[in-house]
Amino acid sequence: MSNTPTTKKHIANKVAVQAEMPFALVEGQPYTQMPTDLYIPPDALEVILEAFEGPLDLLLYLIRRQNLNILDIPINEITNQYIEYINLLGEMNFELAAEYLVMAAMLAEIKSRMLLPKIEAEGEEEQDPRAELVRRLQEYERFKSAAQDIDELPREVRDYSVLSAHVESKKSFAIPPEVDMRDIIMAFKDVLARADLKISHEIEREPLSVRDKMTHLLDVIREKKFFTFESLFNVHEGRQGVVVTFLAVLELLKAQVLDITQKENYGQIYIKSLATEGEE
Amino acid sequence: METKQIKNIIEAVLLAAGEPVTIKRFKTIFAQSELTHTDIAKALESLADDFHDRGIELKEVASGFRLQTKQNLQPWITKLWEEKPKKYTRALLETIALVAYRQPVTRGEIEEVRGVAVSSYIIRTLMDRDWIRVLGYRDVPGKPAMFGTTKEFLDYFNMKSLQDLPTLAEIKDIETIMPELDLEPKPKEDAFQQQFKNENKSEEE
Amino acid sequence: METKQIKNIIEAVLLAAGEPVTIKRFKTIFAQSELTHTDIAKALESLADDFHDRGIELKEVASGFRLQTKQNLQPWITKLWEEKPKKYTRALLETIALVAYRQPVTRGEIEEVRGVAVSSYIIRTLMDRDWIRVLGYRDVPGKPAMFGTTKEFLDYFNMKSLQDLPTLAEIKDIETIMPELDLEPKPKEDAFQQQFKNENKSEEE
Repeated sequence: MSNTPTTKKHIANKVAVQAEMPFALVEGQPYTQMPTDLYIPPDALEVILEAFEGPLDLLLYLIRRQNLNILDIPINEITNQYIEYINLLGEMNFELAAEYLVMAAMLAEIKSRMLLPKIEAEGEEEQDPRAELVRRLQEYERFKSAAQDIDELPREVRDYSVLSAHVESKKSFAIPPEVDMRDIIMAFKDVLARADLKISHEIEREPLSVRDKMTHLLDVIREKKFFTFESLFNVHEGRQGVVVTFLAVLELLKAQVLDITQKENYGQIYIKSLATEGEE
Repeated sequence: METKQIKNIIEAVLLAAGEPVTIKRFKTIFAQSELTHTDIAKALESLADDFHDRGIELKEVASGFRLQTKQNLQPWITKLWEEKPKKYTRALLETIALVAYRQPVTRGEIEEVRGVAVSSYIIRTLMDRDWIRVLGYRDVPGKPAMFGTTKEFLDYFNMKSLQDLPTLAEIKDIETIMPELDLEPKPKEDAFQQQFKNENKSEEE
Repeated sequence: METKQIKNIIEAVLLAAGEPVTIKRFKTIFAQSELTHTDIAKALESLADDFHDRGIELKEVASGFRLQTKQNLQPWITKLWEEKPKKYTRALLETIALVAYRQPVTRGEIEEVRGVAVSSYIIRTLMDRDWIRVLGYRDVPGKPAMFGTTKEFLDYFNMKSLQDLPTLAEIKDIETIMPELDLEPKPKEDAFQQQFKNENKSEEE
């Protein structure tokens, strides 16, 4: 056993009387005197604590530095070392992450289970109390080494640079779309037809109230969650209809029934229903 | 160090720097090899020769040397940043149609026939494309601009004059004249859904 | 178009783009010349060969093709900048390793393997760098976000796909070493490898 009572005492002394008893007392390099145990010079603790990525990492360190088999951890020894380390940190008033304490508890539990005589439960074969810990240690270790592998992959600036040459002008213009004359003619035909329709219906058309329109819009919204702003307007209703529809949209916006989005300047405007399922 | 190696490093440095590199800066890079100003200048010169049949060239500008793409390749390079043409909206087509047939016409008149407001974006797009122009201003309150089509508009559609535009009578018969042509406006796919599809697609890739 | 000319354009485009260029994008650039996918792939291959004795190389990464310095020249290139290349903390590397090999993975799952809490700072840094993204939300209480890696992550680490990741070490079973202990069998198929298999399968299809 490496962590003999002497060692513990040593550490305790070191911490308590650090000012009067610097390391120089032990030939300048006290930590080299205890190569196999946990002794860490107090002023190095902070650095070392930062060097560990958590309790699993610390445990791995304890196991690896003593060339122990991860699959057959001497749980008693490791637990003692671990707890000693934790105590040491505690004495240094380090704010220990809770995970370290949880691990200490887990180790203590495994240790006690190892000490207890095996109870042959009926129909249940007892599992090695260390199995879960071993699994977690291995799992952590493979990702620890995966992280090292990733660190060694060629990466920008450190191992290669992406190349570029100067370009005189990066200016580019959007290509205007192709237009077929027939499309224009058809558009004209449509607009004329609509204008005719508008004239003949003008007299019959009843004034549209904003309220009516809101009701109508709400019907539309219920059917479709997303639609274009344009699609709300019916050209046959003429200018007045457009104005009424617009006012209705504004009212609904104010009531937070609708949301309006536009992805880019001058882009298509979309209306989205804000009504949730539950409200219906 | 071999000349070949020096040139390789210079080329890589020029392309990695992202800005022009001076001979002085090259000297610090080659500090250990103790290359002189002349050595570097010679290597640069030789490198410039190597590029004569390539797509890039070495150029000395005020702040140093840089590699740049050759001017004659510019048409291909600008295609990198070209946006795909978007189709014109129905509103725009109707607007250009009304300008063509009813010129000189004001925005208000177009709106009156179409029954909806004409967005400034449409007017600007048509002006940017040089298809419409301001012919003058109507002498009524607000002095609205009167629009008409341009020569570029006629050129695009292969017409000599506005007389070549189909007459209204012809338009009414258009379906009988050209039945084989699919003149019905195609059901427009909703732009939003289209975008959605593309997004899904790229995720699948 | 001559092969030489095609290669020159490709080289210039690669150097002008400022980001990796896909073959698909090259196809639109060469749209008028009607080059096929194969034509472009061949030209790229030939271009890559031309670079064998030069300081630069053509590399295919996740988002496409790019030109980059050869690793052996990088010591010279880094002299261009005062700043030393960034080092990443182990916490960050372990987190990105877990996201890379276990995606889609939640923060809780990462914490479980690492045995410590994952700081929000690390997640934010990885998101800001565009190395990880939220793939969706797991349908369990709290709806935790599931993270996955991005093309940018692969690009940065010089990889074309997740298959280029170093192989993950295997887990040894405690049972095989100490059979007398009669342990519960624990071998779980690695989710990542499972996903890999699926991916390979779908790509072959």
